[in-house]
Amino acid sequence: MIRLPLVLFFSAVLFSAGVYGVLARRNAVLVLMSIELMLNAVNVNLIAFSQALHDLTGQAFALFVIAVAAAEVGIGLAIVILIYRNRETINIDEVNLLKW
Amino acid sequence: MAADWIVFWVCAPISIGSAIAMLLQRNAVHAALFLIVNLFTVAVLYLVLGAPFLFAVQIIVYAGAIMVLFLFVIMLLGVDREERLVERLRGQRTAAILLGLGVVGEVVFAIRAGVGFSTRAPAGFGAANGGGNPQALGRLLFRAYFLPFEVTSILLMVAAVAAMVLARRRERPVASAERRAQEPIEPSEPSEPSEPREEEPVG
Amino acid sequence: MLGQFLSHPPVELGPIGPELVLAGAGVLVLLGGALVRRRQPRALLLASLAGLTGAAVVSVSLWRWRGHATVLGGMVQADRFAVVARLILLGVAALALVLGHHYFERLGEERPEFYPLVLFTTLGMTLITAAADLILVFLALEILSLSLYVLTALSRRLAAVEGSMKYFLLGAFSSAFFLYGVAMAYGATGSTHLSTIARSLAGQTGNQALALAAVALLVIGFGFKVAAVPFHMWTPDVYQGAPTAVTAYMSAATKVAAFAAFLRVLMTSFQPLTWDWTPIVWGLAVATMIVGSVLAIAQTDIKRMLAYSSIAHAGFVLVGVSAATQEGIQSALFYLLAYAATILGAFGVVMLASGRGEEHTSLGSYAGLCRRSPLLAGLMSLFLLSMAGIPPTAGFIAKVNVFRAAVDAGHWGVALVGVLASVVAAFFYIRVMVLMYMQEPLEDVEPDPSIVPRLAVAVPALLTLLFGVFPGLVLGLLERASVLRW
Amino acid sequence: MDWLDWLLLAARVVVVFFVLLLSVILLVWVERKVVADMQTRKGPMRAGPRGVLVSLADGIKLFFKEGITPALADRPVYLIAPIVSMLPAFLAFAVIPFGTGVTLFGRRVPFQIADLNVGILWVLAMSSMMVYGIVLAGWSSGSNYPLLGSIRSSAQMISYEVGMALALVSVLMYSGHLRMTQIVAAQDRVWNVVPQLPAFVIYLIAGLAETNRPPFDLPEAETELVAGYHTEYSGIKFAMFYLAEYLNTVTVAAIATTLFLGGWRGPHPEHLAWLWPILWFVVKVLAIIYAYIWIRATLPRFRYDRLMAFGWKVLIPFGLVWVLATGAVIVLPDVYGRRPVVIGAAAVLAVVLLLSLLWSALARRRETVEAPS
Repeated sequence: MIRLPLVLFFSAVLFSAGVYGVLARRNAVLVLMSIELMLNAVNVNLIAFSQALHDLTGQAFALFVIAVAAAEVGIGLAIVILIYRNRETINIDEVNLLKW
Repeated sequence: MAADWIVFWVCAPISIGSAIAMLLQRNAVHAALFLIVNLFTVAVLYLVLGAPFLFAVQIIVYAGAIMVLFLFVIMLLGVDREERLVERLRGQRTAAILLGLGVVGEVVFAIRAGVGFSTRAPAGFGAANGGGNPQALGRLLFRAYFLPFEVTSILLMVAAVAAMVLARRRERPVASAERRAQEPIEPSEPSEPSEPREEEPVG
Repeated sequence: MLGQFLSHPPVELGPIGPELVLAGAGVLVLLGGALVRRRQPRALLLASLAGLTGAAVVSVSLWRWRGHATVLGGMVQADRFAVVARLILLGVAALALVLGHHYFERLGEERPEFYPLVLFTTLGMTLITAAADLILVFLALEILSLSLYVLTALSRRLAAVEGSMKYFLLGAFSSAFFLYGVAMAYGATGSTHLSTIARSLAGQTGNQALALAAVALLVIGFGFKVAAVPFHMWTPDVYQGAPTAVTAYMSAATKVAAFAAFLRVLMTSFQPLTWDWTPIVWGLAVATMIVGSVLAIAQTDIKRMLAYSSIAHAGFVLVGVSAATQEGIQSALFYLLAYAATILGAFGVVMLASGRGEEHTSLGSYAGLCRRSPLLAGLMSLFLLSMAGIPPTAGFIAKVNVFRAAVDAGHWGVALVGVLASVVAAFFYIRVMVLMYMQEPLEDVEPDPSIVPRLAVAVPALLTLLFGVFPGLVLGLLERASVLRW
Repeated sequence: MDWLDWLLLAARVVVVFFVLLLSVILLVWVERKVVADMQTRKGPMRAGPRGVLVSLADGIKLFFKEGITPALADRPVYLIAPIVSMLPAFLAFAVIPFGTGVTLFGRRVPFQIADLNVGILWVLAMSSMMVYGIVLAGWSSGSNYPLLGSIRSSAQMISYEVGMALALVSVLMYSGHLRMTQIVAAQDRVWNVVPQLPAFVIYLIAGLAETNRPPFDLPEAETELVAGYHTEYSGIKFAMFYLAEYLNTVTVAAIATTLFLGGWRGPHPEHLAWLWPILWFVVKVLAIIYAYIWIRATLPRFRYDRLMAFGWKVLIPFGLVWVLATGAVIVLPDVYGRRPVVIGAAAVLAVVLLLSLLWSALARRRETVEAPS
């Protein structure tokens, strides 16, 4: 069995890679992909805990997370398409009608 | 050296490498491909971590559906031209790196502080996985977690309706031609520039 | 064979009755809007209102629930806290539906999806107030967020769509943090049930360090949803961009739902760690009150100003949360009630006063509103007074309660900052009133003369006055509702 | 597992790989011959007896042809796309039991590469991977026809995958297992095709769409898109796409055989007991492939919007109703017993559902007749 801290560290690295992507990338689709990366890292965490605790709750939760991720991507891409139709760009810097 | 150990040390570096490659890729399609590699390696890790069902689900849902959707949208919008990686807001990248490191640091701290993990249940994973992992997961889902399961179905329905509402072009009357002639072609909307791409067929 | 799966534990559907009613009504209205050839927005509105009423009746009947404290495998808590929060949410949804119906009718756009989406959002919100398991909290949070992203973009204005994208990206980002927190809590204690987590932490069997990380991450997640300060960036844009009726709905309801869940999670699961998380909540409260109040002064758009003001109000509720006592819960609940009524009414007035859609939302177009429509100006003044916390209104009682709870819990400093922030905030509320009453109208904007939406705005106005003058009417009920057990 | 087990596993992998390649070479010839026969032609006659070596000759030709990479192509993706399109078909075959097995060196050797406990999901996962080869090929070619073909195909394959998944779900509900060997074992009395006939039909249709065979060959639609996603491919890379397409056909037929036609089951004498199941398996697979070829020779290509409408408005609702019905048949007797009232009520409900489906389909037909666009 792989030691739990190792897996946790692995998933933390993935998660922070996702955080970096969300904050540093400008293309909305890539930001969305980075968010997927973060959710994925959380799933790794849940499944690793599930194995360490000998309890299937973590796996069930990961299943729900995957379903939610799918729903999120569907809506996110729909919004991206909508904004592209309006402005011909999905660069979130150029979408600056509203101030931060 | 156990097999799962080897698999982990093969997959984890590839996974992290592809995640980082995805972040540094200028081309959106290449980034999506690296994310697919990442998702695959993570799926293999699920297998090693005792979750064969999630391994399959991960490939079917993430790699098979979500990422295809991403590629589809990237291609459809033609936004796959190179993205400038120059930051507009100064220091944003630094802030991102710091925040990322912060997350890792927090976890490392948490792990180090809690070395002795409470593995309460002495019974092995085999007991929890009685009758095979998919079967055990199914029992759990349809007994203890059947409310979240149903709630998820509502969530997915909302998402389906929502995506349709958002991505649908402004509807034209589908009915007969004379009605179409009487009505204005665009529902009047003064605050918005007209959409030149309105005439394309919906794919 | 699959038959073996069916021997499930006894099913008590009572405590999720309101959600079942809402789901049924939502599906019916959705099908009605899609299938019925001659769409009748009014019929959809009435059907939705009937659904909300049914859900409210079921909720009230749960006040005297005698079954198990948690049902459906420990997923749902059947307590009075949930009943009260649900009733507030259902009321907000009903008024928002009336406003939204009018909004889209006046805009000349047919949006049959508006009604089912509001019903499903409300379902997510009511569910989150009763959820006793982090998995369910997460799912309900996602239902309400996903529907809100869509509701924001419903008018298809450019600003609405951009607001929706900003909301979506930041919301999804924050739910990833929330999720990471849940994973940590699960890893620390081996369970996602709120009460099991609490028992494990109290019995020192859980991993405290991981649990602390979990609290921090969960606070980030909730902080985004309630728009507390370092996580508030989306609020002004979304509130300004969204259709005003939707803004009214989400500014009132989202905060109630998210705070209800926030309170439940912090005060049950992480009660054993109270001493660790109260400083975080203080910090959030102080930052939120100050930043919200100060930035509101600089705004020139009424919707943006109200958005910043709602951020500041989140700070005041956080003061109540940081007390971490029953009194704190009670004061937070009362504050949420007063806030919901006030902000809903205020955005309702904005909707009526600013022409079709969002044509006139600059502060300048409010100059001389009392000449054009004394009623709207009067209502707006009442809501502004309540937000500023000036005596005969509910806002005053709410602020006093929150500060008293904080002081009783020994948090003097937070209460002091709160008082100062209220003084700063009073400035810009009164500035709007001066505009409305003492200046000549600059633009010739005809306020909407319709009766029904005015009634919908008058209801929260009456409540604001009523709770301001006779707070005892609800305070007793709230006291009995503010018991969170584990 | 010791070294002998690993060796046997490797042997099985190699054998399956080469048998699949061989079967593709034969299949191309069979298809051409059968289609020719149906069109009263002779088909290929020159290479080998009755032209049996024609595809081998084709392959050799393609292998020695110059491979051209378009200037606008995205090189790395352009190169990996053909490989990506071949892999899933091979991998999906890994879980299919093509025989009972044999005893060698005192140990049991199953005729199956890996008996995963999520076998049916593995099949689904691999079929969802099939789309990548096409999508990537179309995008990386840097040209419009391939791009259009690949966008069409990604929409088409994702849509039909849902129908396919619904068919698989009802099978797995009926047999109660995810493991392929157990699904085959559960068909010892009745093949699944009898109780699950609608699922079988759905699977075959979705399988056609998944493999981009006519009448669902929109991604390459040569009359509209030159050659669709592989317009810009030539030489060995084109051969790989060709190979992948037929491999997919074989795999889909093999899966259908395993899930619905009882896999390797069939009456056989005791003599050479290990060989007969393989023969039965091959015969069944060939039967399905013959049906596919027949369909190809018979039906014209769908129009794209009709294709999507069929997938979403007919196949998926029908699949959903069938999953519901299967679930009801399995669960209701356990809950309510076999009382006639319950069975009657369920039957009435089923009839109403079917009628409403039929009605809506007819109503749509009427609408399209009234308002041609």
